[in-house]
Parts: sequence; structure tokens; C-alpha cells
Amino acid sequence: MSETNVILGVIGSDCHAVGNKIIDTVLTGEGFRVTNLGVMVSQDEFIDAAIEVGAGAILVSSIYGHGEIDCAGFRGRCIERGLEDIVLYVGGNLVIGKRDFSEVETLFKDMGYDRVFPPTVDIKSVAQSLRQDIAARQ
Amino acid sequence: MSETNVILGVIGSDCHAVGNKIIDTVLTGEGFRVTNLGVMVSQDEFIDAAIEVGAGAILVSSIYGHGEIDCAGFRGRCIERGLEDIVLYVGGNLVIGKRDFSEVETLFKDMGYDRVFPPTVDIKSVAQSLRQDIAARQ
Amino acid sequence: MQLRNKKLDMDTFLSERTEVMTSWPTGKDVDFEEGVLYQLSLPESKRFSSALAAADREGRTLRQPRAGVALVDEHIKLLQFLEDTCDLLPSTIDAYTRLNHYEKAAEGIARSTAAGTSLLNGFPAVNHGLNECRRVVESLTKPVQVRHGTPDARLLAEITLAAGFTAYEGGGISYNIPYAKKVPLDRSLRHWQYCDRLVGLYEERGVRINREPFGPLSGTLVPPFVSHCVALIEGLLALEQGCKCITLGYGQAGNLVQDIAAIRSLRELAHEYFQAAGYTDYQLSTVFHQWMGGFPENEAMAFSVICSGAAAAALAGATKVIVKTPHEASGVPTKEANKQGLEATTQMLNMVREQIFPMSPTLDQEIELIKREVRSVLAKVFELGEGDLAQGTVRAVAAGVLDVPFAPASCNAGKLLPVRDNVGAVRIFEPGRVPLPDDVLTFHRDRVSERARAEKREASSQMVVDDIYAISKSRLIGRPR
Amino acid sequence: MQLRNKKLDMDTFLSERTEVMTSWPTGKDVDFEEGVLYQLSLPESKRFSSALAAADREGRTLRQPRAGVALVDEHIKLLQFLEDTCDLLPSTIDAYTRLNHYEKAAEGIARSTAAGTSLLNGFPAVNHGLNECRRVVESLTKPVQVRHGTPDARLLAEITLAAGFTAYEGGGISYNIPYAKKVPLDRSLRHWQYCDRLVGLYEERGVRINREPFGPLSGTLVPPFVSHCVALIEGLLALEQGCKCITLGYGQAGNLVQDIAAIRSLRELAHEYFQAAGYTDYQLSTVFHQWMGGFPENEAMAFSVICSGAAAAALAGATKVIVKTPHEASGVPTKEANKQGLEATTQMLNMVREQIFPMSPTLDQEIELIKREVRSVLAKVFELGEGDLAQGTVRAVAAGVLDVPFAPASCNAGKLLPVRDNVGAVRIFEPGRVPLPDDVLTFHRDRVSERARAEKREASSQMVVDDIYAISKSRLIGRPR
Repeated sequence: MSETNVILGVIGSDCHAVGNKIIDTVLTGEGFRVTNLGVMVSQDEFIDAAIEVGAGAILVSSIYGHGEIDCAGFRGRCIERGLEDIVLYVGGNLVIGKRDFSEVETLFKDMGYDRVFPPTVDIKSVAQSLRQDIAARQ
Repeated sequence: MSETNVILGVIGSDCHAVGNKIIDTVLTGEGFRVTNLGVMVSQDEFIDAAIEVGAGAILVSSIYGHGEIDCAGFRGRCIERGLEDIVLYVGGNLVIGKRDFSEVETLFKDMGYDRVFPPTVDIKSVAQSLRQDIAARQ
Repeated sequence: MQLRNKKLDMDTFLSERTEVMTSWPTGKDVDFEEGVLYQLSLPESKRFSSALAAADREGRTLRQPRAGVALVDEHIKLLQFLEDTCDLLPSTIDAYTRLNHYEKAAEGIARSTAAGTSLLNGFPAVNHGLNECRRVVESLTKPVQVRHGTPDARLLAEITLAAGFTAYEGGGISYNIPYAKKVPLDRSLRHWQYCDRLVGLYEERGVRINREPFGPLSGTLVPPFVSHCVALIEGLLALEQGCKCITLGYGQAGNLVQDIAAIRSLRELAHEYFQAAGYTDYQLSTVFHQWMGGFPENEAMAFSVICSGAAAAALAGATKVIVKTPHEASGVPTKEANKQGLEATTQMLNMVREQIFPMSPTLDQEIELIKREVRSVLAKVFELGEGDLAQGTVRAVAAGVLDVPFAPASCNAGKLLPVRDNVGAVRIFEPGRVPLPDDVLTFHRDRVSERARAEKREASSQMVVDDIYAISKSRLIGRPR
Repeated sequence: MQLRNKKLDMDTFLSERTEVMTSWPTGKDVDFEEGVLYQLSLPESKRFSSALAAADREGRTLRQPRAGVALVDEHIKLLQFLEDTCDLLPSTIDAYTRLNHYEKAAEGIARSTAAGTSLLNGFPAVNHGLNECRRVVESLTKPVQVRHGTPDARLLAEITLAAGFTAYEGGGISYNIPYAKKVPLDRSLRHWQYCDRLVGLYEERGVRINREPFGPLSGTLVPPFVSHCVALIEGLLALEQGCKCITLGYGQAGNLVQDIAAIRSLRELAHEYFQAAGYTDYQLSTVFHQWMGGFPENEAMAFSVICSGAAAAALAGATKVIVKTPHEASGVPTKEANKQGLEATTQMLNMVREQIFPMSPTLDQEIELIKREVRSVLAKVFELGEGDLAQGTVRAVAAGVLDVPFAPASCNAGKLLPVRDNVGAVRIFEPGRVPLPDDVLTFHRDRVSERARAEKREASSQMVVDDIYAISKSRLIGRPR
């Protein structure tokens, strides 16, 4: 398993493509080998890709507000399919409406995501955390 | 004492002239005999004029936020000078900062003003109240 | 059957209809003839086309929010809350319904009911069905439009039009390329022929339904000629199926002169192309979308973005403006924030509507530029289709002749790269395979070079990325700091 | 001594100074030479003139709020809170100090201390005195201006300039006619000669203090030529006393073309008149005030008014913009609301600053109109003064040649009545005794008639009143409903 292989995608029925392309560019520039599944990716598609390339992390984006539905149960599904140690990140506009970010963060951490990001996060800082978190799981 | 004689002015060191001119025009149009003292009127100037024309009401405007200072003690001063029954109105931006109007209203009613108006009040509705309040004091 | 730009014959339509109406249980409640009667029973005040005609006559710009939640009663409350502050109402459809994932929408409804708050980003009209949709229309006093992003919107159209919605957004290109990943373009075009034909059938019974191709596409630095080409094609395809009331759209780019030129050229080009194709009996209007890209998180700053769009819409003379909210950076807004967006827009429209943006050589040049770009691309589309616009469109997209920047659809070339010039107008950095006259390409290149010189850096994809995030970071142009 | 537009001689100035400095106890702390040394010790980042020069060079529009509270620590906190979101800082002086009612200001300070909140609408700088004012300057990193409305601002100037404020607003006309009731014009002009001479003395010691005549006057439908005439006169009077850094101001009227024409003509006219009077060594800049009339109570709508002003300021190319807040309708804003006004303005300036409003015959015509109006009125002012501008000004105001609409001062004729035309530009309904060319008067009359016809009513004072309240009621033009 390479520590720099990561899976990227926009989960569910979400078609927001712009941020996805930018994240891909920045992470690639930061030295990650990014498998970008693009928009409208199912949980199993993420997991299939992670198994195929031996990824150290899955980065889930959700912009359209259905994150609460689309992202639920993902950690359990990863464990079921043998990805016990994979780093799981999620970021975007994860819920419907303007809610306090700390509340949203708790909600998604409780779902088993290692880190939760608002849409305004600096991708380079995400890259840094990612490197550390993947190394820590080795 | 004529029931339609009223004194109008902007109290204190306040130079806001536009609204004053408009109130004058509207009240005159509504049949009041308006003695308009204009801007920067002291409490005693209001009272002097009210005594001189035998006014039924004094209409005090304050736009610049010093109302709490400038308007204090006016009712007492009226009583001292023999205007026990005069109708006292006050309106404008009466305090510094955006405060709940009901709070401001209570503050100025406690000072002895019969009615308190926000700057957005319709002057024709003021005229109507004024007619009733003057009549009630006769 | 091969896709052709030709009015669907009734046999084809009706056999297809049977299949559409049985694709989800709520389809069975719809009876077209009864739907016509219901539409005819609506007062004129609920008819979208009448409101648009009056606005165009009076030179006013109408206000329309986006709004939609999972549950019917909450959706009604939301629209009632907004109704006083706008002229036209929406029902924004949730993302599951847009992809015909009605089971997921059902799950979203159930979870929303349980949570006591909407967990869907829109109103799942198909799941709610005819009578619940009618309850929405009947609870309101203003015209209601279906706004969505659905490549196959046939069942949604059948249900909502029979339910009394009087306007329907979308199109085979504009609701595929920015909204889907793997839907073949010929399929979405064919499905939208069905929707347009359905609108045409209503029209034939005396019921005017407004049809609005979705103007902003990916909402990300789309050059005016790109979205104009799509809008004009979808307008022509809709007219062929018998639609008569067409609203063409454009998303704010941010440079005032370019935005005004865009709306003015769009209207003129529409008449040019519609009449050249032999259509004369149609009602044309325009819609200006406030900035569709990323917004600043700061709400005061978001108000500025909203106001800039409202001012541009009024100065451009758009028939209506689609309004953003100060919560835009955080996704779906509260109803209060939604209303605030409308209030800010109202004030700006009222302060600008009587003003006239002066004609000038600069504005003329921008209008002429857009027209030449559109004519050049559309000529190629017709050529590729050997005279058939639908075929031409499929081939033009495949060939990268029609190319929408930053769109998710795999059928889209994605070779054209836009970038702002030194005054903030959206220009072409990399034309891909879009056929534009040489002098036009030179013009774009010169404008981009001028900016690059001013910034003392090469034009590059980094400059494009900087532009994409500029407005959310309180700039129009993504200059290096 | 008769008022003349002539540099005050030192004897006159110094004997007057003794009287000024003893008019309130805090005067005794001021030592001019020590004040010069203090000013010279300030870093360039705190110098107003340097910030203005840099902005003009870079074509940027600087942001300045209004802000002032009764107590020094609170005032510092307020300005520190705003500092990051603006380029230039103010200290707005309270209304008692403006009328030299220092006892009342003292009472206000005492009551504010007791109440734990400011009961004054500004910062009573004279009462606080030299060292407390220096504490304000030293607590901040950006240049600070004194903004007030004081007919006799001599002591305030002595204290604040010695304290390190690097800009001073006001003038003998602009801080009398809109701010006072019974102050004779010759007296306020004479007192402002003192202030200007003081600034000139600082200049002679190498300390540049920015001087800004107050542009908006009554803030109520003031035609551009009226405020331009006052600004140009006050600029000339200041130059005569040795001021070198002049910022001329204008308050937003609401019609974009007129507002842009106003700022452009103001700059051009200033060079024309200053140079004709023999001044060449001066630094000129302009300030655009966001709408100074009544605001809507609704904060979202207030944001729109703020944004329209920010956009006009940037498109006009003003050197700085004075920013309103969403609390404007309620008087003095909270610090949060103040910052929101700045944030909205920042976003709009950043989205507009690189854009160019195209030159057009319409804009040219508007610029030329304002210039002809100004030249006509100022020619009469010089004629009435028999060559002396100060005397001419006093006589012109007395004669109604210079006439500020809706001003409280009894020396002002108040015969000129403005009204909006059919596109919202401020025109003349009733010229009073203002001397304008016949064809200009005809132009105004025609424009007003055009509106009257559109509204199917006669132009009347009711129309004027409707216009005064229009923006607060969400309209630019006060049309009948």
C-alpha cells in the first residue's frame, strides 16, 4: 500500500464538478497519486477504487446538502469490505441549511469520519493532515 | 386656547432640517396651525412659543441620538411654567444605537411624553392622534 | 428511432407516455385532459406567461427565488413566506428526483419527517404526486415554476403541469451537461423533446406553459456565447415541439458591460434565429441569474454579490432575475435568508430600473462580439447536423464545438478554458475545438495577454483557478496577492 | 476686520489664537511646535495624504467609515474593531462639541460613564483634550481624520492636529449651512480661515494635513453643481491659507450616470479653478459619500443602498468612499453593523474597481452640463465679490445665488427646489435665484416635464417630498403608487 494513493470523489447524486477538479489538481501538485472518481460516486465505487489501488485514504465531497443521508454507514461498509484502517475525510456543504460547523463536525465524526472540513478549507492544509493521518495508520 | 395650535421643532443641538419641513407641511395640510421653530430648539424656546400662541401640543423631534439627554425633564419644566395639560409628543431616532422601539417608547413615556414615535411613522396618523389627544385634554 | 429535430408524432408520444406514467406509482393519477381543465381553471394571476408579458411590456424585472424542501406543508409555508417579496415562485426539486431516484427521495422524505427538518435539498414533486402538488399551487397566489436539473424530466413534467405549475425549466443540453455524469446527450435531448411536446400539447389546448432553458450551465466562468448557443438551440428545439413561451437565460459573469451585452445580444439573437427557422408566433423573454459561482461566507459581502447581480439584471433589461441569498456559501438557506436576498434585490431593482445604461462604442463592440461568436459556432452545429439541429448538437458536443467549461458530463469535451481579462470580462484562454473566427480568437488572446502583463505572470490554469475562487475571496479577478 | 480671501497674517492669527486656546481648559495643553514634532514623528502609514496619494496612483477607492463614541477607551475599541476592514479611520465628533457646547459634552461624558454606554453621537475630542486624543492615534495603525460639522472648529483643530490626526473635514460654508441655524456666514468663513491657516502652518513645517470640505451638504437631493460650487470655493479658500492637500466631496444622488459625471467633473473643475487662481502646488483627491438621505429600515434593503453607492464610487473613480451601515435608518450603528457596511463596500469595490464605465455621449453631456452650471454660478460669485471670493460667497448666499436645498441655516435662501427626472437624476424644479443659462434651465424643465407626463401629474412640491422619502421606501424616484 502506497501512502500517497488517495481516492477522491463527490458522493451520492451530487453533480458539483468544479471543486472536485480543483482538489484533484492541488493534491496531485502536493505529491499524492489521486484516483479521481468525479461526481456522483456511490459508497461502493469509492471502496472498489480504494481496494484496487490500495489507497490510504478516501476523500469524500458533498456540496448539495444530502451529506447526512449519503455519507451515513460509510465507515461500517469500509470495515465490512476489509478497509479497517483507511483514513476517511469528508468535506463540503454537508447538511441542509446554515448550521454551526462544530455541530456538523461532531455529526460526521460520530459517523466515523476522521476529519470533517467546511467548503472554505485550504486544500493545502488538508494535504498536510492527510500525509500525517495516513502515516499514523501504517 | 385653540385646539389646532401646535408647536413643532427639533430639540437640542440637532440640525436635521428636512423631516421638520415635511412634518410642518403635512400638519399644516391637515388643518393645524403650526408654529415651526425649526432646528436646534431649547426646551424653554418650545415652552415660550407654546405660551405665546396658546398651543395644545408640543411636538418634539430628535434625530441625532441625544434625545435621552435633551428631552429629559421637559414635562416637569412644562408644569413649572404652567403648561400642566399640554400634549407632549416626541419622535425620531431618540437614542444612540439600534434599540427595540418598545423599550425606547417606555423610556420616553416614563419621562412624561404622551406619545412616542419612530422615524418611520406616517405623519397623517400622528395628526389623527394629535387631534384626539388635544380634544381629550380640553 | 434516430433523434431528429422534428415534432414528435402523437403515436410515438402516446406509446412513450404509457411507459413514463408507469415508471413510478404517482404517474397513474395524471389525466392529461383533466390537467388541461385544471390549468384552464387557474386565474391569470397564477400564469407565468402573463406575468412575463406584463413585465416585458412595462420594462420591469421580476424577482424569483429558489426554494424547495422535502415536505409539502413546509414547502407551502416556505413559499408563502417568500411570496410577498417576489413576483414569481419556484419549486426547486431535490437532487434525487433529478436523477429519477424516487426510492431515495422517499427515504429522504421519511427521514425528514422523522428529523422534523428537511434533509433534502428540494421538493420531491414526483413522490408527492398530483394532488399534493396541486395543494402547493392552490396555497399560493403567484405563478409557480418547476426548477430542477433533471435529464429525464418526463414524469416530473406530466405530474407538475397537470398540477397547475405554469412554467418548466430545463432542456436536453442544459439539464444534462452540468447535472449528469453519464447520460448520453441524444437520450436527454430525446427526453426533453417529450417534455417540450407535452408543453406543446397544453399550448394546443389553450394552456400556455412557459419554457426556460437553464442559462448558467456550470455557473463557472461560462463565456456568454457558450451559454447563448445552448439557449438558442434549446429554444429552437422547444419551438419545434410546439412551445410558444420561451425564456432564455444567462448567468452573471461579473463585468457589467459584458453582462449587459449578454442579455441584449441574447434577445436579439433569439429573434434572429427563431425567425430564420420560420417561427413567428412566440413569446420571448430573458432571465438573468445572479452570480452562480462561489460566494463569500461573510453575509455582508454576499449581499454585495447579490446586489451587483440585481443591478446588472435591471440595467440589462432582463425580464426576470433569479435571486441568491446571503447563505449561499453554506448551501440551502433558511427562509429568512432567502427573503433577505429578495429584499436586497427588490431595493436594487427599484433604484435602478428607471435608469438607462448609455449606449457606447464599448457596449456595441461587446454585443457584436458575442453575436459573431454565436453565429460562428451555430453555423458549425447546423453543418455537422447536415441541417438537423438535434443531430448537429449531439455531434457538436462530441466534437468539442459546443463545449461547456467545468461541467461533469463525460460527453462534454471540457477543452475550452475561460479566464477573466484585465477588466474582469470572461474571455477564452484555451479555445479547445470551438470554432471561432481568427480575429475573435486574437481579440481574446490580446485581452488575456493584457491581464497577464498587468499581473506580471503568464496566463495559466492557475490563473483560471484563481478566477474561480476570486468572488468567494472578495475579488472579481483572481490576481496574485 | 472685513472678511477677505487673503492669507491671515501671523499677528492676526496669533492674537486670535490666544483667545481660542483659552476658550476651554484643554486648550492650554497644546503647544504648536511640540505638535509639529509629534506629527513629524508619526509613521507614513498614519498619514492621510500618503494613503490618498497611493490610492490615486493605483486607481483604488479607499474605504472610510463614520464612527465616534463618548468615552476614549470605547472609542479606541470601536476604531480598532473597524480598522482591518477599512483604509482610513474617522473620529466623528458629537453634536454638542460641534456647537462648542463643551459643558453639555461634559455632561454627556459623565452620563455615558454612568450608563456604561455612549449617550453622545460622537467623540467629544475637545473635552478629552490633547493626551487622550493622542492615545486614540497611538492605539491605531491607520490614518485618522476628524469628521464633525462645526462652524467654529478652531479649538478642535488645534487640539486634534497637535494630537496627530492627519486630516480635517469641514469648511466655512459646508459646516455652517447644513449644520447651524443662526451662525452668520462671514463668521464661519472667518473661523475656517483660521483652521485652514493652522493647516497651512503645519504644511510650512513639513507636516501635510489633508483638508476635506464636506461634500453632501444637506444630503437631500442636492444637484451636483450646488455642492461642486461650495467644494470649489472652500478648496480655493483653503489653498489661499496654505493648505496643499485637498479632497473634494460629493454625495451620491442615485442616478449612476449623474454620479459618475459628478465625480469626473468635480476633479476636472478643481484643476481648472485652482490653476486659474494661480495654485499649482497642490494634491487633489475626491470623496464619494454613499447615499446621505433617508435609508430603508430593512437591513437587507439598506445593504442594497450601501452597495449602489460603493459601485458608483468605484465606477466614478473616487479616491475614497464614506460608508453607511445597515443600521442607518436607526441612527448611530453598533460596531458590528458598522463593520458590515464596510464589508459590503469592500466586496463591491473589489468587484468593480477594475471595470471601466464606458465613455458615451450621454455621460459626456452630463459632465458638460455640470461644468456649465458651476461656471455660471461661480462667475456670479466672483462678480458679487468684486474679485474677492470670500466676500462673493457671503453675498452670493445672501442673494440666493448659492442656495443649498433643505438646509437649516437662516442665511440660506432655500428657494432652489430639486426634483428627480424620469431616470432618477436630480434636476431643478424651481431655480430660485440661482443664475443658470437659459438653455440649461430649459433642459431641467424639459426633464422634469418628461417625468410629470410619465406620472400623469403636475410637477409640484409633493413630487419633491415623494422623492425625499423614496429611497427609504424602496424606490429611487417618488412615483405615485
